Amino acid sequence: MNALAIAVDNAPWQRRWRRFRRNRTALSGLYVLVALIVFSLAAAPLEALLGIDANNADLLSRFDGRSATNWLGHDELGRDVLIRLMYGGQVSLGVGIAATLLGAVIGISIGLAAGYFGGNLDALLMRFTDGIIALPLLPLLIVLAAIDLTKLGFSADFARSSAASFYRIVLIIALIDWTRIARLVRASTLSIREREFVLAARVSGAGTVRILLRSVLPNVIAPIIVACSQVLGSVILFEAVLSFLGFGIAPPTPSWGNMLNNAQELVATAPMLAIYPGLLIFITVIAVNFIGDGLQDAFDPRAE
Amino acid sequence: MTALLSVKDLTISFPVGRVNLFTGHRRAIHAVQDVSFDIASGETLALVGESGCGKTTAGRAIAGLYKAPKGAISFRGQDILDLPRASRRTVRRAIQMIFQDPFSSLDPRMTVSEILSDPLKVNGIGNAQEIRERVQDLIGQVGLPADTLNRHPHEFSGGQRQRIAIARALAPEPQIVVADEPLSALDVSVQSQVLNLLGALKRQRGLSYLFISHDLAAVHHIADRVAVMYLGRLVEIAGRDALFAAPRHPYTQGLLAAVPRIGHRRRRRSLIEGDLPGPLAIPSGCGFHPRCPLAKDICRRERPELKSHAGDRAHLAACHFAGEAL
Amino acid sequence: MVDGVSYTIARGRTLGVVGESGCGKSMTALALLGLVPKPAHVTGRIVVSGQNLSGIAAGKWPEIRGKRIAMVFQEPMTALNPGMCVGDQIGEVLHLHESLGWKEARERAVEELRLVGIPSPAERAKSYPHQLSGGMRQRVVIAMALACRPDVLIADEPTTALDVTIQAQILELMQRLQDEIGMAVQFISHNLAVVSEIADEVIVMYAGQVVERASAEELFSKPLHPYTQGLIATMPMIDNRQEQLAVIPGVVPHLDGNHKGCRFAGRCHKADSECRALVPALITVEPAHEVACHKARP
Amino acid sequence: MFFLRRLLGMAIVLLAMSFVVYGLIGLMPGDPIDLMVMSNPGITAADADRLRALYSLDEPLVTRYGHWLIAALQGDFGFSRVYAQPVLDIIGPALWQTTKLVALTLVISSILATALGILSALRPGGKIDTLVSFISFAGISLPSFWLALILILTFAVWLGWLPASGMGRPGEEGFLGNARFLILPVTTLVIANIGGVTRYARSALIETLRMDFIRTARAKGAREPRVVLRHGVPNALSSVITVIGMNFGTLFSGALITETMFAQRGLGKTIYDAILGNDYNLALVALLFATFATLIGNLLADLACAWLDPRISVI
Repeated sequence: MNALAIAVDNAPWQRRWRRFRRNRTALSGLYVLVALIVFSLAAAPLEALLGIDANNADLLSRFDGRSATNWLGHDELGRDVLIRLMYGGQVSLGVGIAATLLGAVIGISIGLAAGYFGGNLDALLMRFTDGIIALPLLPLLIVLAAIDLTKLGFSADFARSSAASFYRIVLIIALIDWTRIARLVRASTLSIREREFVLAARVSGAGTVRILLRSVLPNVIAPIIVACSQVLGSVILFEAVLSFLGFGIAPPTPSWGNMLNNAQELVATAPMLAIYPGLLIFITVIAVNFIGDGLQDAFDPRAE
Repeated sequence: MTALLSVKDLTISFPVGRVNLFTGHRRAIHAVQDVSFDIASGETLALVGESGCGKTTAGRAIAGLYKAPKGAISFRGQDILDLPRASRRTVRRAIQMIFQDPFSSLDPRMTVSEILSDPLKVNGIGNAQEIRERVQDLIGQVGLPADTLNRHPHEFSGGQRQRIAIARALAPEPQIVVADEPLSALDVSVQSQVLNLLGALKRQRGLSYLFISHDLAAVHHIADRVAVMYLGRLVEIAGRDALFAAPRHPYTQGLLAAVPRIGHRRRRRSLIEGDLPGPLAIPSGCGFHPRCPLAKDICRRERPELKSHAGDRAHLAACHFAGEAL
Repeated sequence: MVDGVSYTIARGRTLGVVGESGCGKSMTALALLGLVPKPAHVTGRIVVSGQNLSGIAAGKWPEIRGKRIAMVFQEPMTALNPGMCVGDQIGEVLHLHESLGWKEARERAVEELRLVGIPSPAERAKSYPHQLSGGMRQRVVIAMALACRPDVLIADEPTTALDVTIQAQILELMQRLQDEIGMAVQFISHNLAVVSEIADEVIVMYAGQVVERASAEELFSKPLHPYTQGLIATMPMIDNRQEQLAVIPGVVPHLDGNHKGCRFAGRCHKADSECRALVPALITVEPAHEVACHKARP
Repeated sequence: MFFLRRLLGMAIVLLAMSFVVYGLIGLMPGDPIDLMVMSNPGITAADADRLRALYSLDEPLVTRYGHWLIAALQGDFGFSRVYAQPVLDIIGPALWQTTKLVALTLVISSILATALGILSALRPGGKIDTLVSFISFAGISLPSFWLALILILTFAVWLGWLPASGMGRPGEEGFLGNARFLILPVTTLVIANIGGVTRYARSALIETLRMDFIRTARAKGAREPRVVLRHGVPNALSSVITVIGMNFGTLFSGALITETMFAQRGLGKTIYDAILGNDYNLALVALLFATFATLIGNLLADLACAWLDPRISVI
């Protein structure tokens, strides 16, 4: 191995972090998001602590108010609202992050290929991406979510399992959320490709793979992070609306979206059941969007 | 004397716009057309012309940055456009390039040491120890201290960065360096430092340069021979002194007259009227005729050949009237 | 950033301002238009035809800009509004300052285009900037600047973005227009040769200060400041080729507030302890030749 | 040329879309023949097979799609299973309902968003900018179905000012009476839509105001309002319109949600109900119409851009 000492340049990341920290809304977004993650992960411990089972339907305590062990009261099936909100957070955030990462993998591959190789491949891939962006995506997602997995050869047990509904929603959201990442990666790649240091690497004899991994990718990491943070918010909203419409996470597994589904018909009798999950979605998404906006400013190449 | 590098009928075109729905073709602009020249060992050939004349494109093609240009480029008699994959890298090593903008030509994420060792690693030159020594040697040769190596490009000024870029070009031990406007992004007070460095390296290493520039004073300083391009074609090529003293093509004459010089106040300097035509509207016949003060009918109809006039075999010009008394 | 810069330009004369990037020459120009970007601020006096412009209310500046003092910028590609036809852009100045109606203003705009040598000006007036070549666009910018016959024209690197043959055309155009209109011109450039050709008087700036000032002939034949001498010596000359070029060692310093002594001392071969301790004043050493150097006293 | 190419592009998208959705529908739960068998116990297995052959359901996907496409190109989009009507008879009024909703939203939100964007861009970081930023982020981050729920709760359940759902009966209360049914849906959709466009208008204008020609305008002696309104805004507007155009798909997705929440029979709700009710042919055709409408919206936005920005040529 060529063991030349590689000094990692931390300076740009430190500068970006400093700029990010100066942005108060972004920083509070970050605190809120961390708090929400902690809140979600605390579900099982709190459940054990209070000695209740949030999945246990108890029709006798339907709509019961707050008590020492049920801090936010009971839902229409007599389950504990708070613990279900916490578990729902795990699902909503989990779907959001997983679908964003999967979408990022697709988007980065397509964006890099289109941007670096250019020409007809670029034209084709970008026409495809723009085509997808222009489509009315929600109905399309509903069609995808309504697919009967048994017709694709999966066992009926798996198709009905909550794991299947999780994987399915991650996959179908990833199928449509990569477009923004792809466009951004393409644009950055296109400008990096024409930068003279990439030309210099080619003149010195470096091959395509080496150039992509060593010269191009490290220089498009920043826009990728920004794009992902901006996509995450819309992914969480997509999960919520699909679950709400009954095409996402299948009950009884709670997600903030499907908790609202039940609450909708009861909005006049038990409005709080509708208010809590929606408020959590709103707070999560706005925190994520504030972070995304802060990252964009912090990573702005003009500020470097 | 056999040429070290020989370029014959080099033509490079780029497709523009969209595919025509009916013919399936795209329009092409010819950035470089039928350009031929030789560079001898240890010689500096300057390629001059205004923006869009194709000089940078020609230089990049010689450095191997375009796939399959038309024509032939041979190095020591070997055609380098048609090399088997295996030997491409070893032959290509001999031609390196310096770019215009030292703020864009160095990867901001690498240390100077990585920037200089990368070309060595890619070409499989030396083990770790040898690479380290080579890199230290290189940075010394371009006049920078050894502690430069652990730092990043953003810590240096334009002139220092251009020195680093020169060291990188020298790393694979090239015989020809294509220098594409190496001065134009630098402050006036450091341009001469870089010009002197290029001159010294040439003498020490017997390098040849293809020096691409629009700055005729710098060209006059560094070049042995000068080739003038206009709209993608060579219009004149000659030894430096012959070209500057007695330019034969009216475009070269206009170009030289337009160069501002210290101490020449309020003289008539623009012999050439009008603007450069767009790349999609290249005029018929001699491409220069719409701006040429000498243009006659024949210039609109026939394209003049690049050939020698009035005895000087090393002085070629592409003008119907280049042989006439000036 | 810019510090203690003083100069005067007579009507019909051209002052060349020479210096490298970051020396403050463009900032000086923006100060004359009241356009210095925040958080910088301007102190000192600006007087045009006897009227003192320093300290006038911010709301009065628009009446000065384009009417008394006009400016030509470096990049003709970006200096024009891409969404407005060039006739309207020139007409706008006349509309603003001479209270012409739009119709009249458009007609005058065509005349201005003719004045700057644009062929078939009536049709060109309807063109958008992207339909014109770089040289044509710079002519439009000049026409816009001169439409109200200002007292002072500031040209900030007006030919730097242009090719040599176009540069020659624009320089000739500017000289012809100066002869016809008689405005004073402040011509800013990093290119000594261009300045030597067009300027009557020249000031040389280094790191925000004027280091030398003289008539163009005097300055280029008998430079007194080591920086000016160095700049001229480093230039390759077609008329006088030398194997080895002179160099100015080092780089332009980054300015911080508490710099002591002559700002060029770090790169100057004549510098001694006096230069590093004391800021040299700009003093007249010969008739009409001022220099700010401890070592250049007669 | 431009038009030809765009129309060709639209045709390709619609064709690809119809094929993909047609294929996906085959994977949906329930089989049309099974559904018939379920509703009519008298059908035997042999009858079912005959029916399958009658409806060509035993043929490969591509063949079946080909038949459907040929019929569709002749204007025959088939029948709705649930409504037992030609799908076009159902889609027509639904499309009109959605168009009303979307057009109102588009006009209101574009004007509001552009105005807010300009106000923000005048003093980036100032008080107005901070407020507008917060409002836009809130708009982007609100789940619109929840917003609808909250609006229903507030204005219909608690205050009782506006109807919670439905679209009014034609002729009963006149136009204004019917318009009352549109207030909450349009409000929901405007709030959901306005944030993104405002953010974009703001950054486009800030970007424009940094350009050299803005400095030129100031150097000419133009005063600040003129600089912004005459030189800044027109140059920022074309990119704002591009974004509005690209948002048509999102807007339609929003329409699906609001129509469902407020029980308005628009195109979105028609698709949703059709999928829930296994009325797949209706879902397919309605989705194609929705796509077609979105593409037309895109095209109109591009034409508006070309009209505004002389650098973009349509020919």
